[in-house]
Amino acid sequence: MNTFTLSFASRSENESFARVAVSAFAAQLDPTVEEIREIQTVISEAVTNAIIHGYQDRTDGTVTIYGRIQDGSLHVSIIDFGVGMEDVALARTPLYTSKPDLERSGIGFTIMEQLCDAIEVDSAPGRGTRIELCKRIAPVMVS
Amino acid sequence: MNTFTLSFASRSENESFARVAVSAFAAQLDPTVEEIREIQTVISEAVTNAIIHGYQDRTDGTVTIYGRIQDGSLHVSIIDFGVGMEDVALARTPLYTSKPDLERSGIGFTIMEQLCDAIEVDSAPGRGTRIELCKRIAPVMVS
Amino acid sequence: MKMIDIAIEHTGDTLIVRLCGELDHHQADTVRTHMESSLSAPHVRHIVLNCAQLTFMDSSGIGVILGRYKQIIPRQGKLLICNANETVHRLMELAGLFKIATLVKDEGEAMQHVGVLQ
Amino acid sequence: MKMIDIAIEHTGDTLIVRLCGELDHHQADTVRTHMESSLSAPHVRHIVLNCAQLTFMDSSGIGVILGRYKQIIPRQGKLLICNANETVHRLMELAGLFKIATLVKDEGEAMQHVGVLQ
Ligand SMILES: Nc1ncnc2c1ncn2[C@@H]1O[C@H](COP(=O)(O)OP(=O)(O)O)[C@@H](O)[C@H]1O
Ligand SMILES: Nc1ncnc2c1ncn2[C@@H]1O[C@H](COP(=O)(O)OP(=O)(O)O)[C@@H](O)[C@H]1O
Repeated sequence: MNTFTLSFASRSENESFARVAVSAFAAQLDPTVEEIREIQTVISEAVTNAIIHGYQDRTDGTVTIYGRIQDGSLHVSIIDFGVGMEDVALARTPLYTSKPDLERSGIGFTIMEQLCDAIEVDSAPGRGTRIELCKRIAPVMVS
Repeated sequence: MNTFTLSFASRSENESFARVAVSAFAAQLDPTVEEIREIQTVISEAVTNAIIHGYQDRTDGTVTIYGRIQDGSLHVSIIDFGVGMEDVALARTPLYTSKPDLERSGIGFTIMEQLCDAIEVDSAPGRGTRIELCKRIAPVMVS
Repeated sequence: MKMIDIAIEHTGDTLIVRLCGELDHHQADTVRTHMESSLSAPHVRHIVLNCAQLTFMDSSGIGVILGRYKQIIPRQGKLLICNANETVHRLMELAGLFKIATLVKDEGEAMQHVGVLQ
Repeated sequence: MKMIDIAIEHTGDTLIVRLCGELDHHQADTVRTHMESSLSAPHVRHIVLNCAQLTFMDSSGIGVILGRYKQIIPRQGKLLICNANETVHRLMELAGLFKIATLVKDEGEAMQHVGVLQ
């Protein structure tokens, strides 16, 4: 089982860094171009949320990503220690956004749900948020 | 100042992951294609050394990379907690390799020295090795 | 780090916007600013978004597009989109963008559409 | 994760090896194995390395090339290299590879060279 941990400053210029890094790790599963783009998209959504919602655009926060490859699937957790969420169900509602003034479209969670095989959200107000994503690339290997 | 920390298993398939990740971080300095390739080359050398020399091809070790961008320069440390080196001066001698049987060419350090602006090597037998590389990309900004 | 290039062409009452590169939250401001300044010309009504060179976009890009669409609604303007890659297209679909925008094959078909609308 | 492709063509006593992709420590074994199996044919003397599609190489690649060069020395073979990108070329220079190998413009020039050597 292969794993990595990546931590970086909560700066928006790290959004592209994060999605390229995770997709470079996932390259070991031999994904299609389309799958690579999907991975980059969901990582971009989760990391952007950590920066603008979790840390409210403060640049002194830390975003951490744990990744692992297991049974042909990419498992990724994106973690921030920011403001957290009161109501995860509301947050996951399609088109809901707490920041319409920032031209947020409110479909970040919808995209993560649609482009991944599983998603778990763990959040507590004042403590932060952990998003766990699982995306199958190769057919599951019986080991 | 922007920073990151990346840790991953000492597996050779992570060599390409590591060099792509670091060069994606360095993209913020707007490097040329040539500079990106140079960054990828030196990271590949240092990470490969951590895996085959530091951890002697064991896959249960951890390689850690610290990166930061400061004054137009990329600073990267590549760290392993492997066997370390008795004699760093000998190790850095061009063409010296302790593993000629593995078809090592002994020019990893020479390449790091030539393609970077500064390199520091810190190693202790039984404790591990830390390589610090600095590569200037943009002209130094007076702040 | 220049991840996105924006070329904007004015043709009559239509803006042709060609995006090249990656459109994420970090790049959203740049795209918004450029498009807003072009939209400040009061005769501009329609927007044609050519995504042929857009290699990456996430929901921040959707937000920028919807924001500009809202600016042309009072002008009875139309939003036309062409040449998005598979992933970008799928994202636009997920976002319901094709309920308000017209999907066209290319810039030529887009210009025919807005011509008919004159 | 297929990062490298190797195409090997036999022409008389010469191997033309075309590397496509990234040659690092992780890929070195693949390249070594392929080249060694072609070199097992006893009439093969020369190696032409076409690096036109080689996007990345580090010192592990240098090791593989030197290893194969050692195999053709007893056969009075020559190593010829062409079309390396700037960074790969610089690496080969740093490694002193051009002291033992001949730098040629392309495969055509390489074949002229080995033709003359017959
Ligand atoms: N990491 C996070 N920390 C705090 N709140 C979050 C986080 N991620 C998402 N949220 C909340 O969930 C809402 C919906 O998120 P999302 O579907 O990605 O849409 P958007 O980012 O466009 O607002 C956000 O507006 C925010 O209130
Ligand atoms: N991380 C490391 N841990 C232990 N020894 C190392 C490490 N990096 C380099 N060395 C020693 O330094 C020598 C020279 O390294 P290098 O110049 O990269 O050549 P090569 O990797 O081809 O042997 C190695 O052969 C090894 O003995």
